[in-house]
Formats: sequence, C-alpha cells, structure tokens
Amino acid sequence: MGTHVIRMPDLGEGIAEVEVVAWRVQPGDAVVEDQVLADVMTDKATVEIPSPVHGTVVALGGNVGESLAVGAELIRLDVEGAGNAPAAAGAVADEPAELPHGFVPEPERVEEAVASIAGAPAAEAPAAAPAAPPRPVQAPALRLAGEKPLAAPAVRKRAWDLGIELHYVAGSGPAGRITHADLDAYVAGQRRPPAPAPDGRYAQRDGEETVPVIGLRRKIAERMQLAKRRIPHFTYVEEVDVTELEALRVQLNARYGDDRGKLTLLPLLMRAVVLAVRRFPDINARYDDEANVVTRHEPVHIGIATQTDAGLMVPVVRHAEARDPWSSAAEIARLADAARHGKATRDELSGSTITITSLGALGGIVSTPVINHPEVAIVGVNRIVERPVIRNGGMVARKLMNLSSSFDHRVIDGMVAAGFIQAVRGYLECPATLFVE
Amino acid sequence: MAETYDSTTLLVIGGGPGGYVAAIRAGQLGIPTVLVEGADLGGTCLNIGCIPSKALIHAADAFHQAARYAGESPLGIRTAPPTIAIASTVAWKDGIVGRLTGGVGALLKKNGVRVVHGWARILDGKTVEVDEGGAPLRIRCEHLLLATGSQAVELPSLPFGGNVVSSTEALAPSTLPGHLVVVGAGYIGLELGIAYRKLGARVTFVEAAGRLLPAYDDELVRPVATSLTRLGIAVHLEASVLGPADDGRGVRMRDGGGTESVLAADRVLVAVGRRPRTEGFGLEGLLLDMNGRFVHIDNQCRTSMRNVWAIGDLTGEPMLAHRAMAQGEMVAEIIAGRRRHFTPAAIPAVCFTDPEVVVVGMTPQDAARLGIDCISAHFPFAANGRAMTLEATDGFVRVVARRDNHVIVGWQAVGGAVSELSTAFVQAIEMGAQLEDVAGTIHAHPTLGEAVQEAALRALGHALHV
Amino acid sequence: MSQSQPLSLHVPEPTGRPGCKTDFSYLDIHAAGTTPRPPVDVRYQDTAELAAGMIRVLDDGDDAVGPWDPQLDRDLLLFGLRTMMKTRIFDARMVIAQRQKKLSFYMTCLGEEAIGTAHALALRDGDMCFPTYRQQSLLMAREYPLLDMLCQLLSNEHDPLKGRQLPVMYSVKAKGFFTISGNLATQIPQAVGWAMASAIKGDTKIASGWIGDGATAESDFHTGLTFAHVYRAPVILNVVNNQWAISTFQAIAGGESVSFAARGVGAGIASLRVDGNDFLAVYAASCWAAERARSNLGPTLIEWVTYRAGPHSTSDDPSRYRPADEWTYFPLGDPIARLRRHLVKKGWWSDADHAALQAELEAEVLAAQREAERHGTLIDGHVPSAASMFEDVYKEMPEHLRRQRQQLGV
Amino acid sequence: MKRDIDKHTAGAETEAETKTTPMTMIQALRSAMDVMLGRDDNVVIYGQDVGYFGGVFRVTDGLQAKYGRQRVFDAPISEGGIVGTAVGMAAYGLRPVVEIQFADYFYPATDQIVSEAARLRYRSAGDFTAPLTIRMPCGGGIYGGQTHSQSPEAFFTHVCGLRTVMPSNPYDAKGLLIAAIENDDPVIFLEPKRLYNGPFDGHHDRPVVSWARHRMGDVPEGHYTVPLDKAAVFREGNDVTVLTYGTMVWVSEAAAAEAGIDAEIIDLRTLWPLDLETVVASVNKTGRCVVVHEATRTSGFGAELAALVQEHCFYHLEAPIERVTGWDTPYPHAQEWAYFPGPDRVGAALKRAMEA
Repeated sequence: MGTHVIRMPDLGEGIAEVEVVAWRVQPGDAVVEDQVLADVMTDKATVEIPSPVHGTVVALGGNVGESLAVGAELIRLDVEGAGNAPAAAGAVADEPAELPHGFVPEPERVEEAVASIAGAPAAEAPAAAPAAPPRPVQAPALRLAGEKPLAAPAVRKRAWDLGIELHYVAGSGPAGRITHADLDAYVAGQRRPPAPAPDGRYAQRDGEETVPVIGLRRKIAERMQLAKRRIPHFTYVEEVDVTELEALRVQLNARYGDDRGKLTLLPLLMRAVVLAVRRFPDINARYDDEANVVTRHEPVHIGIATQTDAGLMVPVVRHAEARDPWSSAAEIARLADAARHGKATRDELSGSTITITSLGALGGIVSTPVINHPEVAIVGVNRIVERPVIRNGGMVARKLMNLSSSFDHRVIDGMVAAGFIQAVRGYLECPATLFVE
Repeated sequence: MAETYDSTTLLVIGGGPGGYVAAIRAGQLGIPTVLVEGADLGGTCLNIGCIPSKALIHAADAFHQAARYAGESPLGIRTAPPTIAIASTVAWKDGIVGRLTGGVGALLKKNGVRVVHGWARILDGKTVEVDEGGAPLRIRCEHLLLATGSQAVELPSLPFGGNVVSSTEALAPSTLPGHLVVVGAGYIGLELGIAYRKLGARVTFVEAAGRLLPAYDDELVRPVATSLTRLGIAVHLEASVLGPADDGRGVRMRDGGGTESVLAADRVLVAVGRRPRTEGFGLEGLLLDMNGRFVHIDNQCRTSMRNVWAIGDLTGEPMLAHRAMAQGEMVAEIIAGRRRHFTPAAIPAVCFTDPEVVVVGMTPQDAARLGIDCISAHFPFAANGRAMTLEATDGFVRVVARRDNHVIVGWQAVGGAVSELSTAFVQAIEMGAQLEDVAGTIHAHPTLGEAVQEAALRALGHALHV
Repeated sequence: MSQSQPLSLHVPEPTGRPGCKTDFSYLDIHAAGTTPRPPVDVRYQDTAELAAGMIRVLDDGDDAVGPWDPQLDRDLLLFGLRTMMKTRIFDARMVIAQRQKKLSFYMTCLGEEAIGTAHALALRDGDMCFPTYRQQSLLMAREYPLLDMLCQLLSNEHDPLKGRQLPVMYSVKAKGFFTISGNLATQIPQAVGWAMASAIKGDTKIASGWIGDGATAESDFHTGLTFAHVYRAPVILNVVNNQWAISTFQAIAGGESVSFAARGVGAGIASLRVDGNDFLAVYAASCWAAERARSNLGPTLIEWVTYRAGPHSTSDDPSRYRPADEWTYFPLGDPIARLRRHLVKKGWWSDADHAALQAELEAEVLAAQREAERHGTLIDGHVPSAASMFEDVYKEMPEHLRRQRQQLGV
Repeated sequence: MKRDIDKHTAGAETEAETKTTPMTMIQALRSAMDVMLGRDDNVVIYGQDVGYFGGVFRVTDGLQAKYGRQRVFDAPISEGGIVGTAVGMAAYGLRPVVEIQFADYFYPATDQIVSEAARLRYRSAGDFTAPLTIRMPCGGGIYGGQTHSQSPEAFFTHVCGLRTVMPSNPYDAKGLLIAAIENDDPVIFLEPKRLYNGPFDGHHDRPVVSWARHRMGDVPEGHYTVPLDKAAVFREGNDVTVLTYGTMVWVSEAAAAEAGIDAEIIDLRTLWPLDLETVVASVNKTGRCVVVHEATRTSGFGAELAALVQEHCFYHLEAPIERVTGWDTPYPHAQEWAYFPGPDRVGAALKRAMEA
C-alpha cells in the first residue's frame, strides 16, 4: 500500500491561493481514476479536481471555504503500489498537519502533481496511469498571442454565430483545445449557471433600463473624471484608537447635549484636521495645475461629502478654524439639510480647502476617496469596530477606526501626508488636545 | 439590337466547383441567384480536370494490371496480352462527366438558380452583359461573385496546336501516341504521363526543376521516381524545351549541361502549370487590387471592391476544387447575413500518380521553416499487412506534431491508394487532435489505416509493429 | 433742378409689364438699307454710328435693300430657312419631352433662330464658336446629328458626355462648338484666348464668342473686350440682346439709352448693331466681321437685337413678368416668317413648299427622338454606369479615385 | 544629415545632361521655362510684367528677348482675363504658362480656375482639355503684409481636377515645373517666394544662405522632370513624421535639429493628388505625426492630412496628430514673426508629439 498526495494545482495567472468550494468525497471513500474529488475556485474560474488514481481517501486538506496555497496538500489517498509521497509519516491523524519542518515543495514534486492533471485550468482532464512515466507534457500555458486557437469546425461555426472571438476563450481540451462546454462557460460569463431552481427566486431576468446621465449626476461624473484624470492620487490608511474620543463624546453629549446639541465624531475630527493643517499647511491648499500655482489657505473651509437623493454633494463648513465642535456640528446639520432639499446655494457648495468624506455606518474597513479637485487632500472615515488589541502585553477590547486619506502626489509627498495623518491621529487619540490648542 | 435587362441579388460568373456550389448554397438560403457559364457546368474539374483524369487513370491501371497478368504475375494469374479500344474508354469517361454535369444542372434548378449559358462581360462592379447568341442580356446585381477559375499555361516557345496538346486534349485522345513527351513533371504531367505509359505509350518527361513534383519533398517523391523507372519512363531533369523540332514531330530540348538535342515524339503534352483566368470578360475594368496575377481577397473572399467577391483558382494557391467549393459555400452564407470566415486548419492535396501522394498541413521542412519545434515519424507500408496483400508495399505514412503539446500539424503519405487516407489526415488536423488521440483510436485491422495509428505511436516512441 | 430736391435712385423699368402693352420705341429701329457698309479696315471710331444704329436688309416689304444685302443664292437661303425651322421644331418637341419627364430640363431659342444659323454659315469650318446655352442653331447649321444631341438631352447610355452635363450643355469640338459652361460670360475671354492662340500659331482660324445681354454685366465680358483690343485678337464677340435675362429687362444690364455695341467702341473695338431677326443682315454683318478678323484687323463686337420669344427655360413662366403676347407686336417680327415671305416674293418658295418642309422636319425630329429613346432615358435608368463618374477628372486616374470607386462598388 | 542628390532624384525621369550649375530657385524656374519654350513651340508665357521687364521677381527675365513677343508677353492686370484666355489657348492646343503676380491675387480668377479649367475635361468627356500651368509666388516671411504673404493651397486642393504643386528647393522647382507644363491637366504651381533666393529655416535674424552655395542648389541645365504625385523623404528619421511642404520643410529641419528629435521630414512636393503611400508608410513607422504649413489653421490642407493619417494609421498612432500652422488671422505686417510658424513652435509640437 502507498500514499498518493494530490496537491492544490497551479491554476495559472499567478494565483497564490485557491478556495475549496466543495468536497465530493469523504475520508474512507474509495475513489476511481478520473472521479471528481473536489471543487476549488479562484476569482476566475471554478475547477473540478479529478483523482489521477484509484485509491481510498485518507485525509482532506482543509474544510469548505478555506483557502489553500498552491501546492499545499489537498487530498491524501491510500493506493496500490508505491504512491507518490515519501514514506507515510505513520497514520496521519486528520487534524491539519503543520507542514513538516523544512518541507519545501521541490519544483519537480509540484511539477509532478501538476503534470498528473494535464490540460488547462478547468474540469475533466484525461488522467494518466500512475505507472506511466511523467509524459513530456508541460503545464498548459494560456495560448501565446497570435497563436491560432485550436477548435473543431463545429465549435468555430457556433462561435461565429454567437459573435464570440475564439482568441478570448480559454480552452479546456487537450493542448488548450476549445470545447462546446468552454463556449457555454464563456457565454455564461465564467460561472457555471446554477441549475434553474423550480421556484421563481432564481428565474433568469433579461430586462435592461437605460438611464440618461444628466444634471447633478453628469456634474459629479465630470468632476470625478477630472480629478481622476488630472490628479495622481495616493491613499494612506491609518488605524486610530478612538476609544478615548468616543468616551469623551458620550460624556459631552450627556452633559451639554440638551442645550448645545448632540455631537457626532465628525466635528471632533474637523477640529483635529484644523489643528493638524497648522503644522502641515501644504495639506490645506488648492493646486492650479495649469498656472502651476499651489495656494495655501489660512482659513480651513472643510467640505463635508453628503449623500443626497440626487447624488453626492459637498457643502462647505466655512472657517472651521473659528468654530468649536458644537458650532461645526450645527453648521454641518444645517448644510446637510439644505443640500438634501436642494436649497444649498452655490457659495455653500464651493470654496472648500479640504474635504472629509464618511460613509457613516457603511464605512467599510478601507476606502480610496477621490480628491475634490482642485484640493490636494481628502480624509476618508471608515467604520468604528471593536477589536481585541494588545496593550502593554495584555489583550484589551478597543474601539478602532481607520482613516483612509488620498493625497495629490504632485504636490504632497508621502512623508508630508503621513505626518499630517499621524498628527490627526495624535489629536483624536488624545481628545483633550482638541480643546487645548 | 437593344439589350434586354434583368436584375438579381447574386450574380455568379463561372459554373465550376466554386461557382455552382456558391449558387446552390445561395439558392438554399433564399438568395435570388443567376449563374453565368460560358462553356459547361462543372468547369475544369468536371469536364477537363479532376474527374476525367481519374477515370483515365483508373482505366490505365486496369489495362496495366491485365498486361502484368499476361507476363509474370506472382499471383499466378495468366492471361493473353490485353488490348484497349481507347475510343470506348473515352466514351465511358464522357458518360461519367455527362452524368455529373447533368447532376449539377439539376441541383441548380432544384435550388431555384437561374443558369444563363453565354460568355459574360463585366460592364461595372454591379452590371454584367451576357451574349446568349441573341440580343445581349444585361443583368444588374447587388453582389458579383467571380469564379472564373484557371487555364493551362501555354509555353510561348511551344504553343498548343497540332500534336502539341494541353491536359484537355490529353484527356480525350482519339488515338494513343507511340511516343509521348510530357513537358513539366508537376502533378498534372505525372498523372497523365504515367497513365499514358500504362496504356502502352512510350513516355519521356522534360522538367526544368531538379526533380519530379518540385512542390513536394524528397522523401515523398522518391517512391514515385522508382515507380517511373520500374514503368520504363524516361525523365530529363533540369532540362528545358526550346521549341518544336524542325520536322514538327517532337521538341528541341536543352538538358542540364546545356547540350541541345531533339526529342522525337508523336505527341507533346505541355503541363507546366495553370494560371488564373483574368482576361476576356472585362475584369481589368474593375481596377481591383491584385495579388500578382491573382485577384486579391481577404479571409471572407471579399475583393477590394464593395460587394464583389472572388473564389477558387482565380484567387490563388492552392488551386484545388475543394478549396473553391468551401469558399463558395462561405460566400453564400455571408451574403445571407451570417458571420463566416475562411480559416481552415488545413487543405488536403492529393496527387493520383502511381504510387499516390497525399500532403496535408505542415511537412517537417515547413515546421522547421516556421520555427515550430516538431516531432516527425514514419511508418513504412512494407510493415503493413494490408499493403502486402495489395502488392503495394512502397511508400509510408508520415506524421508531424508539435513537440510541446503533441498537437498534430501535418500528415503526408505516399503509396498505393493512400488518397483515401486524406480524409483521416485532414479530420485529425481540423479537430486539433494530438498524437495520443490517433494512437488511442482503434484502427481496423487489416487496413492501410493501421499505418496511420502506427505512425502516431512511433512519434510517441512506442510503435508496436516496427 | 433746385439743389434742395432729395436724391432718388433710378431703377430702370421695362415699358411693358403683364397687362400693360410694351412701347418698343426704345429699340431705335432704322429703316432697312439706310446704314452704310464701311470697308472691313475701318477704324473703330468710325463704327460709332453703326454701333448706335441698326443694320437691316429685309425691309417691311420683305425686299432685300441697301449696301449690306449679301445677295445670297436660293440654295443658301433655303438651307437657312430649313435650319431655322428645324431648330424651332426640335425645341418645341424637346419642351414636350421635358413635360413627359424624359428630360430633366430644356432651353429653347424661340425667336432667335436666325442669329446662330446665319452666323454659322458665314464662318468657315475650323472656326471655333464659344456659345451660350441658346445657340443650338449653330449646331443645327453645322448639321450635328440630332441623335447625338438627343442622347445628351436624355443623359442615356449613348450620351457623348456620359451623362455628366445638364441637358443642352453640348460640347462638339469637331463642329467648332466649345463646351458650354453654366457660368455666364466665362467663354468670352476664352474665345479671345483661342483667337490669340490662332494668331500666335499663324493659323487662319478665328473665334466667335457669344453672350446674352444680361451677362454683359459680368467682369469677364469687359476683360474679354480689353484683351481682344490689346492683342487685336481675330475674334467676333456677339452680344445677343434678346431683351430679357430671365425676368431682368435688358436696361438693368446697362442697355438703357446706350447700345451694347457702343461698349465695343468704348473699348477700342469696331462694333455693329444689327437686326437679329433679319437673316440676310445677320449673314452680311457676320461676313464683315469674319473678314476683318481674318485680315489681322482685330476683333468686332456685334449686338444682335432680337427677342426671347419663349421662356428662359422649362423652369420659367415669362407671363409672370412681361405681357404674354409681347412677341406678337415686337417690331423686328419673326425671323422665319420674314425670310419665308422674302423667298415667296422672290418666287423661290411657296406656302405648299413650306408646309411640306414643316412636316418633313417634324418627321425627321420624331424619328431621331424614337431612336435616341431606344438607348434609354434619364428615368428608365439606362444611364452611363456610375463607374465612368471617376474618369476624366484627371487624364490618368489617381489612386485616391480608384480607391473611392472601389468603395462605391461599381 | 546630408541628403545626397542622387537618392533625391530617385524616381525622377532624368534625361538631364550630366552638367549641373548652381542656381537659385528663380534661376531654376527660369531655366525650366527656357527649356520648355525651346522644346515645344506650343508653350507660351504671359502675365503681368513678365515680358520685357522679366517679372517682379525676375523669374522670366530674358525670356522675351530670347523667344520674342509672340511667345512671352505682358498681360493686362486682370487675373480672370489671364486665366480665361489661357483656358481658350489651351483649348486651341497651346500650353500656356501664366503667372499670377502674387498668390493673394488669384481670387478674381477663381471662376475661370475652378468652374472652367478644372472641369473642362470632365464636362466635355475629354472633348476639350486645359493643359495649362498657373504659377503663383506664395507664402510670407518677407514683410509682405496681408496681400503679399498668403498661402492659398487649401482652396486648390479642394477642387478636383486641379493638380497643386509646391517645390521647396531649386532642383525640385525646375523638375516639377517642367513636369507641370508637360502634364495634360491644369496645374497650380505655388512658389514660396521666401525660398526664391535661398533656404529659410525661420531664423529671420540670420543672414540668408544663397542656394548657389547650398547642396540643393546644383541644378542640371537641360531637360529633366521630377514626377508629380510623388513625395520626397527630405530627411529620414524614426521618432516622428513631419508632413510639410514649401518653406516649412526647412523650418521643420531646423526645429527637429534644435529639439534634438530624429524626425522624418516628408516634403509632399505635390499636395494633390497626394502620395498617400509614402505618408502612411512613414507614420506607420514612427507612430507620431506633426503637420506643418504656413497657411491659416482652420480648413487648412493640414486638416486633410490629419484626417487621412487618422483614417489610415489610427492603430499605429501613439500620440494625437499635431498641427503647426499660421494663426486664424489675416497675415499681419509688423507681427510677421509672431504669425510665421517658426522653429520654436514646430519644435514645441515635436516635443508634444514625443511626450504624449
């Protein structure tokens, strides 16, 4: 009796990890050559893994939904004859074995595993008898540019009828030959369409609705395009511990909430930004790239990205430097309401020197905000999440929030941007400083 | 006499294989079609080419076999020396041709194609005038398809006429010549020369190139060369014809060394190639982009002029009937609105010499020239049982496949009756088969086809029968 | 005239308008035979009176009188009459064909037939005429086949101009008939240039340029006069003053109180003013001018006074701007009728002869039309192939035109 | 960057006697007319001041004395008349070579050029033809002001039936003029007056180098032709293709040198019908294209060139097609050098083409 280890195949295109989608067998099952053992998936394609040999399943390499590195052990089988693994390390318990210390998947071993699964990175490949010497078949590289795609006349005719250019269809057949199944897959857009469910939940829909891009939507599109085309963005993400800040905020609302209005995090962040730009004046600036002039502004007019029914608008809190958090909060509320009801005036919607954008509860963990041209920086606020953190050797639950901020690399160097964000982080993590400076 | 006028959607000039197939397919697709043919439906192929030559070759073989049985046949058969009435052989051949051309006419009629018999003259890209003998008929069309085929090349120094004939006349001999000189040892010259030899004539070849069948490689030609020697056919290589002999019975020739001599001959067959028929019907008036002497086309058979198409020998090599037919069918489908392209993986070429030669796809030399790393393997018919039972052990089957993924890129074969193997060869290439596919297919025993499987096994390194 | 009267713009107005009978006294007609015939080498100044007067041979009694009488023989006069009638019958037939949509367009020369006919007879073979679109009588006089004219009018497959020109825009180098241009007066400097070329080469051929009264306002007309005078070009410049340029009365072209012929004198060119409807006068004056040119004495300007009896073209209705019956009381009458009466008076012609000739010519024109239509008409699509559209743009067809024809697909 | 003369004459039908002499463009043009007046007695030359005086630029100097007043003579100041009579002469069978003193004065002759000369063969289906040549000194750079500096080639390239030619050096000037006179189609022969005496690279502050001392000044004395419809690769290069003609050939050469860009300069010589094959081959090679002409920008001939390059070389283009032209203003006098597209503006365009 020998052991035959089937490793996670290299599915091409430099994919490092592959997720196990479904096991078709359980330990102890007897399997026959070519029988499909598992479904694995990359973001490109779902691939069935057939058994190259007859044998009985000894161990599965991981559980469903787990990602395994290419070359990692997928399945271990007991087989007649020598098998392809070194002397089995005793009865292998089914707990996930750490890779034996120093075990490096030598290239030819990977080669062998891969060689055993001839053909391109998709389904049933002709299996080779285990005894056969490794056939001189290299891993099926995707066809070279300019090389004619291999396809039978019937497939070619059907492709023409479907208006498909065969060059773009991955062929699963031998030597990359394109089969009817490949065409179906291509037509279905890479995913195998699930079997049509009897009830209506999965009924295929074919309607489409054309929406003209006009008015505010057109304006937003143009500004976004202008910003993306003209400004070489770079985004800097930093994690901020807002536990203290949140605690302070709650206390302030408890004490002054009734007469001065409730505070959200935003006014505090604005204060932090106001303070931080004093040490990094380049940030609170506008860059006219045609006249090649950067204008640093003393006043800090902060644009607040606000979602309205018509789309994204950016009302501006003018002279944030001259406002305490409550005044900022009130102004934000006023502007947001005006914007949402389309009553915000042109002045209220322009003149910002820096912008803050936040998706509130949907903050996500990281974002890459687009700078509000012609400004040079934008601070994005991600959601707050409570997570275990190591503090002085102990594990503590802390409220953590990411700041994803983009900068115009033409005028803001990485160090300056980082310095600015660290300053903001400093203020937020020590909220008292917001009121001292 | 003022012209009568007519109009149609598709007008096809030329009723040969390309033209009539295009017309039939167009008819099937409901496209109003007119086909103009100046001579006989079926064109060169049916009337003075493929079909009649194969018939003559078959008759010559039969006669040759009988003659061998009159001699020392190993089969132990003894007959009296046979005689042949060439006139009735030609009549038999004409019968076949008649049935086929009749068949084409019926197919065209069935599919609603209007056939106009007469010589077409192109007035412009959408108007053709046909002289049916009576008032000229002027037909306007939306799509003009040029399928005028090719004609035999005439040597300026040895014009056709008298006892200097082209393949057309050679296929309808009233008498057999005592000594036939064939100028040109290409596939047409060799097919007919061997046939005439088997019919009893003395045959001598004069070929300008350094060997027979210059288009094919040495390995394939060698068995043919030995066969000629065995049949007692004389061959002058690197020799050229200067003109008719002074007494008008033979030709003046200059051999490789430059010495001139006279070759007496009762009849001289000039078969030095064919050229596209581009004159005599106003084609030059369209000012089309040309490709040398051929009409330039793209991979949908479009010429440079909008809605003017060209197919078959008129458009270039290989000048083969089955290429023209495939192109004709495709053009009809494109005109019907379908998306089609003429991108075959390979087009088989068969030479009905004795032994026969088949070439499909790349030869080893082609692969080397294109820089494709290939494996190539032979399987000799000498090791094939069936070949032995057919007294045809000369020749071999050769396969050429890519070394990296074993995809077969070429098949060649020379040997008795190998022409029929062309089907297996071209299907394998068209389907993108690998050596393993052919090796893994059970071929019937005992057949010549087994050599195909064995050639594939040999390429994989484990042939069984050699 | 007191200084204080306000200024006003004088815009010439014809005396006759629809519903208001024309007073033709402005024509200043002189009695036949009263105008002296100077020698051809007369100085241009001495033609001033001729340019203001009017040379006439046929008097009101239809007799040929005065020094300008060319004393023509019967054959030539009959040929003249025949040609004028043939032109008029052809014109009438073509107007009908146009109404039947066989032609897209036509222009008659009703009432002016004598000028082209007699002038052509006075010229020699090889002399080159540079006509406008109302001198088809030149072609009739030189017996250009009706079939060729008709095929041009029908733009069919036998149209010598391959369907490229508007009907009536003939071009017949062999008959000394320069290709007609739609642009007005361009042919006048061209005629002078042709004459200069003939002079440069020591040839004996002369040129004859034609222009209507209206087109004399074009700068090309005055340029032609200058170049003709400067180089003493062997050319005859004919101004056919038929009173109307579409709806513009000849006064608007500058004919009020001064004759067009007078312009010639002003440019240093011998000039004559002649009764255009008098076959004999036209012939005589044309001979005079041709002889002067061929004697290296330089150009002559002749104003042929006549009347455009028909509309400008098949797209015009003159009753909108002039009295419909104006021709009936035009003082110079109908050129065909006057010659006919003169021939009858001389005993060379009779009413029966006239009727027979009318019938014969109508049959000839009808037969020619039938034969031409067999080669197709504009509407039945048997027009020259669009492929010929790309030829003759340059002598050799350049590559970009070959490619464009491929794109057209014809 | 020496462009040897032989390669240059490739494609030129040369019956030239071997003897060449240094000539300015003026002398070369005169020599062309002298040769043709001698060879073909149908050739006549006339125009304002071209007879006894020999032309305001001395181009026809001495021809009347040699061939008499029947062949070379002055004409009244009437461009319409000059061209109109020339059409008549051509219809007779002569080969008139007329001069319009300054290209700026061609407008009164437009009707005779466009409606008559250009259309004669077509409208008469070959019955009448107009084998005439109209010479017009054109272009600026000589403080000529509004009406002595214009480059009106775009008017003519828009008219089918006309051939439009503009030489950039004495050798081409003579060869092209002889070809134009011998050609049976009407030819508009534009002569960049700033190049009459020597090449001009746009640096107006530098002294003029006479053609006599320039490699392109050697001109064969006898009869030879440079083919119409054939562009010349004035300077081979790989980085960017410059499509230009006339004076701008020399400005482009200087601009490329100063910008240090290996530009391939195509001297079109015949503007229409255009030698598209040479243009496409070059742009496909370099993948970048700059079009340069003195004439005003909008609807200039450069627009046609850019359209053709876009149609035929789109998938080879790596940068937008640049056009360097005169501004859309009448040709100024004192601001000559602000208007004239000099080496700086051409150099800037070359750089933009390289950087996109």
